[in-house]
Amino acid sequence: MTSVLQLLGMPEAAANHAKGIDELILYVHLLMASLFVGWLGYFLYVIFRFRKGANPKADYVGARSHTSTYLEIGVAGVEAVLLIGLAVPLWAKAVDNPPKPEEKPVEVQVMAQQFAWAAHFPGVDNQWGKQDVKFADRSNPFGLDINGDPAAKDDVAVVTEAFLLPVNRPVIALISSMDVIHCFKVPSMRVTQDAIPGLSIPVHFTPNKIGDYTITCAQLCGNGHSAMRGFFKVVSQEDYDKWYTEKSKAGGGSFE
Amino acid sequence: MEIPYTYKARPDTGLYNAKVGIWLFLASEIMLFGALFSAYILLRVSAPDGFWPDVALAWPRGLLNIPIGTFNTAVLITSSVTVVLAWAALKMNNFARFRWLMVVTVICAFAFLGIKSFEYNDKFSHYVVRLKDGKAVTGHLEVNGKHPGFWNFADQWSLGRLEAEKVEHIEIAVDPARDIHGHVKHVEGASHDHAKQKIATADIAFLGSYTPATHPFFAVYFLITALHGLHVLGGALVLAYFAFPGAKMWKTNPEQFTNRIEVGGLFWHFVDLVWIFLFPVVYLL
Amino acid sequence: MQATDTHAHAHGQKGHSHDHHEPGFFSKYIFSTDHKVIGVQYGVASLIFLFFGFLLVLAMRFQLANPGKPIPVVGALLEKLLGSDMAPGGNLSGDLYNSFGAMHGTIMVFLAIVPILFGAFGNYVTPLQIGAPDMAFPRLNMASFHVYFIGGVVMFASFFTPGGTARSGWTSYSPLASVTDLANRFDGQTYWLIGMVFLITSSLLGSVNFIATIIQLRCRGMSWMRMPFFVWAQFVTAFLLLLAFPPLEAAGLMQLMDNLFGSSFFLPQGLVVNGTALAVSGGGSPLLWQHLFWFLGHPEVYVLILPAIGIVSEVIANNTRKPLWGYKSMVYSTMSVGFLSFIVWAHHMYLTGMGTKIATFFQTTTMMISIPSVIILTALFISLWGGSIRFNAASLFALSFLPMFGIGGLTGLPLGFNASDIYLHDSYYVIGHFHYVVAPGTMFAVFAGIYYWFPKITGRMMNETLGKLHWAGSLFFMNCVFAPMFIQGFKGMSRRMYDGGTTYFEGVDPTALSLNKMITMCAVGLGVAQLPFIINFFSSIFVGKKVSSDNPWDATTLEWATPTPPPHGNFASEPVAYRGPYEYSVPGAKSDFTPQSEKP
Amino acid sequence: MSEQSHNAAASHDDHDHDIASHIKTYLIIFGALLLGTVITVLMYYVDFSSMAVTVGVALFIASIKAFLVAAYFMHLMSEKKLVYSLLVISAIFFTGLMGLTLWGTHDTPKNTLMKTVYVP
Ligand code: HEA
Ligand code: HEA
Ligand code: CUA
Ligand SMILES: [Cu+2]
Repeated sequence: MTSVLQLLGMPEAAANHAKGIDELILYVHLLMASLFVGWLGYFLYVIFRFRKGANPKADYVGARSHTSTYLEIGVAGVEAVLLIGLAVPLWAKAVDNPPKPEEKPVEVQVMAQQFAWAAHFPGVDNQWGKQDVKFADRSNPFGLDINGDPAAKDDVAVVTEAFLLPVNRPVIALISSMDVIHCFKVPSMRVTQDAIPGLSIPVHFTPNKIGDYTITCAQLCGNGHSAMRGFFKVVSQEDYDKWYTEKSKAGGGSFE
Repeated sequence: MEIPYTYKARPDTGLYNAKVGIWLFLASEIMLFGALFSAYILLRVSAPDGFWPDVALAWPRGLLNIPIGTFNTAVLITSSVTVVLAWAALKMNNFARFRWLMVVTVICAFAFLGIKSFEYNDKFSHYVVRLKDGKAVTGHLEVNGKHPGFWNFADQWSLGRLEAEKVEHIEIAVDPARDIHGHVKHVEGASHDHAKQKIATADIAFLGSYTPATHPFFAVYFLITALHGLHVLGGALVLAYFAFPGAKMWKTNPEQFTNRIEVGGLFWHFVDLVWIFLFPVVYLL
Repeated sequence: MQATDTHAHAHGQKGHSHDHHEPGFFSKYIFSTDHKVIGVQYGVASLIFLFFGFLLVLAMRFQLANPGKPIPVVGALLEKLLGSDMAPGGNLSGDLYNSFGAMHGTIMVFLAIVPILFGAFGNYVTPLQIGAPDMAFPRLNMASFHVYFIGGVVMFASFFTPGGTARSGWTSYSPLASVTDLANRFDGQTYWLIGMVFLITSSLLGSVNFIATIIQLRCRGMSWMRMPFFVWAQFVTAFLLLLAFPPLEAAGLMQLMDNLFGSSFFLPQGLVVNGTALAVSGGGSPLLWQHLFWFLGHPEVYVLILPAIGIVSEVIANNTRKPLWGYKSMVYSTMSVGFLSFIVWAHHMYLTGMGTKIATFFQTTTMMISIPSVIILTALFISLWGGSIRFNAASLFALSFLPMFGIGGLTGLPLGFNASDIYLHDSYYVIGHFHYVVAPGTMFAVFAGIYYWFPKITGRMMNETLGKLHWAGSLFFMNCVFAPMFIQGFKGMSRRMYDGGTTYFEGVDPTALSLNKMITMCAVGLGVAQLPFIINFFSSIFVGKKVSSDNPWDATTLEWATPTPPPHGNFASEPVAYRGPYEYSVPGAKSDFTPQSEKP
Repeated sequence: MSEQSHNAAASHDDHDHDIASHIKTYLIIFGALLLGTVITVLMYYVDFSSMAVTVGVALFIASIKAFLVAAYFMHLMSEKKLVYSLLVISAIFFTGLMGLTLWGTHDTPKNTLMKTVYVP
């Protein structure tokens, strides 16, 4: 199955939920392809057979069969199956079932700005530092109160370089933006979520392949839209822990 | 061929062209004002709880002048009844009565607009001042002993301007506690209504008049009432045209003329209808 | 009636030399209230805009294929015209690319395709097909064109404002649209909004007029189910415009307030742009704009496609020489599409953070709307069965419309399922999807319509050979341009990428980038393929073969029962419709077509 | 209305009478509208303690007034079917616009785990 989609150029999936999405894409395309091929075959046959030279006198009534009605019902049926069987449950899983605390999800706040992505982790104390818009600027997109709030001291804030995520652990990312609408899109993870100023919207996924990944921006956000990328690496739990404690120790929400 | 049914009803629909046209137009107007009302409601339900101006983005209530608004409502209702009576006068072949009823309608329309423009001006010179200690006060502003002029939309004060022009303090005639639900409150210590209060520029965190930039409520209020006002103006001009230059048609084609008045009246009633909703929604809620 | 009869005849004669009121140039061509003249005005203006929209996208395509290289010749010109910050060294800057993209979308949709389908064909053909002397409100009709024209001028003028045109996409999402040029409040975006207010007003005037005309001015015997399908399509389209545009007008006014008066309809609190906090009150909602925009935006795409299907149906019925199969089901499907198109809009907003319930609602309605579309298309397919199909330029375009719309429509399905849209959203897959419906779809219908009705409008036929050349070239290049975009979309290429995805794909997937080059070359080819058309179009006006009769295609509908070209007032005598619109090859009839107006 | 008559109104005496009775209705409605306005304003000074009730009452009175204007001044009481269907359509779409927009902005993914202090 994956091979068909890879043939079409889709990057290899690297998250647990991707399978469902890929399957849906595949099945819809199978439906489309069979309809298209069937219709096209019929179409070419008809315009050949009923060209004026071959059929000088048209038939007033034309087709008499009811195949088309069954076909239409069939299309509706398949769509309904895909809808109820795949699309709705997939979506429900994506938005209604965030990982439970027992699953030890990694929590990260992702902030978009023209034209970069930044990530913010609570640090080893697992406490989010206080944030206020009055502290926010380009280097401190999260508006962390570094000097005022002790909980902010060990927060990890990664502004330009790649951040790390552990493999096989659910990630909850809270997507937001400080200026215009951006869109957090990681093709390999099959994750897309608009970053809308004024809202912070959770997405979750479980990376399952170690590697380097790129975040692109999929919503026009100004003249730097095409260059707006972010990077993260999916690494083993040990590597992640090492990086995380180091970063957190460096303290003050270290800004690159 | 001539265009049929310009004033005679088409048998199967029972309507003449212009009547179909005006109802179509009104259907689209429903969507236009409907979208604006929807925007109002959406913004309002997502506004934070609490009382404006204590909470900067809570929804303000009771800021508009209810007696004036009530009076204006009555004016518009009157014009609505005069226009339908004018149409009835034509039906009864009484042109003289038609004309004076139409004149009354147009006068009402301009009275409405005139009153509205006073209300607008009142808002432009009404300010909210938020102090650095979190308190807030609303009232009429006085800078260097001067009130801002009439329709001073272009001549607005902001904190930036106060600082730029090195104004050290302003005076504000604090709003009376006219609101029975008590949500327009004043800074403690203001002893009586309309008491002037001196505020040092250095203490001010924000200063803005009741203009669209200050709060989404004002943005909505100005947008909807201005759009409604434009409708009133346009309608009034058309009705005035019917009453005088356009009335020539009464001699040549009275039936079509009567229809025109009916169509004009339908538009006018619609404008009234919008106001009937607008008034409670922006003035009272 | 008597007086007008002779009047009409007098105009009908060629080379008329009357002594009575010969209208001057202005009242004849500029301030005419005749629906046919207005139709032609719309047609000419929108073809020019179509061409302009294409030039914009050509510059963009060049940039996509050769990031960092200046555009030959044109680049220098752009630098002169728009300044070196916009086109440094003949390159498109990111801002200029975005400007062109936004204006390409806006111009193509609002100034080219809708005006040509609704304004031009709708105006010219609808009254003729229902046997009406003109539109119900001729002066409103004229006003509609003039307002459209002013809107176009405003849009065009915005290219030369300091700071350039609108550059937040044709969707103009806030806050981007309000914060791109903070220093200059009266920027391109403001022009865009003012232009849109004009265009919307024009559409509203037009749609009131169309609906009133179709309801009131149908001639005797023209019952609802005897109306040509084209008229039905225009009727439903007019309703879409009438009821979907006002919310965008409201939204436009709100964004205008945000831009000019600093209000915060669409701006939330605490925006930090470029490292500085924005001095606005906040309290607005960016999603509100999107809802209001797409409340129009989705019906708008059916405004693009329904008249196109209408044209295609006329041409197909005529060239298969048989009635449309399932005419009634097509009419009902069109109405359901029209109705449903008002409640699917948020399928453009799946990824703005939607809960399961609302997303399920919108994807269900989206799937529902595909069913009537399938029914309409299927009916057209089946109409071919048993026909005696003539292949001329018009019918070739109409026939190839079907599979092209098929591809476009079918690729709408994976976008309509929200779970697959997670991957495909805002990628080139979307670009491919909608260009298949609007470019080889809608544009092919436009071409079919032009070839089909040209003889009625000018009294001369267009050249068939050039027409077929035009068809072959267009079909080939259209597919070469838009099919590869699906692949790019699968690869994860986002749209509106000024560098063509180079930053993302360089060293990762070179094919994605080489496809860019190929698409661009084919887009140039597509332009070249239009040359036969342009030559054909202009030369045929003057030297085309004169029509042999008023009804050169042996068609049944009423527009062919008028003199050619139709005089003021259209019909010599009041027409009567005695039968359905497509009585071709009626068994026992003396010829293979029985016009609607022929006495039984 | 008879086909031949050019002066629609003048030709029929009973028509005149009809109109006269209409005028009476118009004046009654006028009174009712003014009364409605007064009631709306009075309602404002009653504290319903619940916002929903306040809104409901205000809109209810407004709707009655709107009904009176539409039904009598705009003659919707005796209008043709066509006009009704038109109004029904726009009412449906207006409801859709308002309802779905509100629903859409309120049905959002649950943010259960993380409490952010700062939303820009
Ligand atoms: C004319 C224009 C048009 C038409 C008709 C459609 C039709 C459809 N569109 Fe499309 N769409 C657009 C224009 C159009 N669209 C545009 C412009 C955008 C992008 C806007 C932007 O963001 O800038 C867009 C975007 C868009 C999206 C958002 C994607 C995203 O941003 O993530 C979605 C999602 O649901 C969608 C779905 C659909 C669906 C389900 C249909 C259905 O109605 C399709 C139904 C049709 C069929 C199912 C085909 C039936 C026919 C056959 C099967 C015959 C086959 C014949 C042969 C093979 C010979 N469209
Ligand atoms: C009706 C709508 C329509 C039409 C017809 C087209 C037609 C075309 N479009 Fe467009 N396009 C859009 C609507 C349309 N587009 C929209 C809405 C967007 C999104 C914008 C956004 O991101 O905001 C878009 C975006 C868009 C992009 C993506 C840009 C990006 O995301 O970065 C691209 C890229 O290739 C593209 C290409 C083309 C091409 C090659 C054509 C070709 O098919 C054009 C072919 C046209 C011709 C060849 C001209 C023929 C001329 C004549 C026949 C005139 C003859 C004149 C006389 C006789 C007087 N378009
Ligand atoms: Cu950020 Cu596009
Ligand atoms: Cu859509």
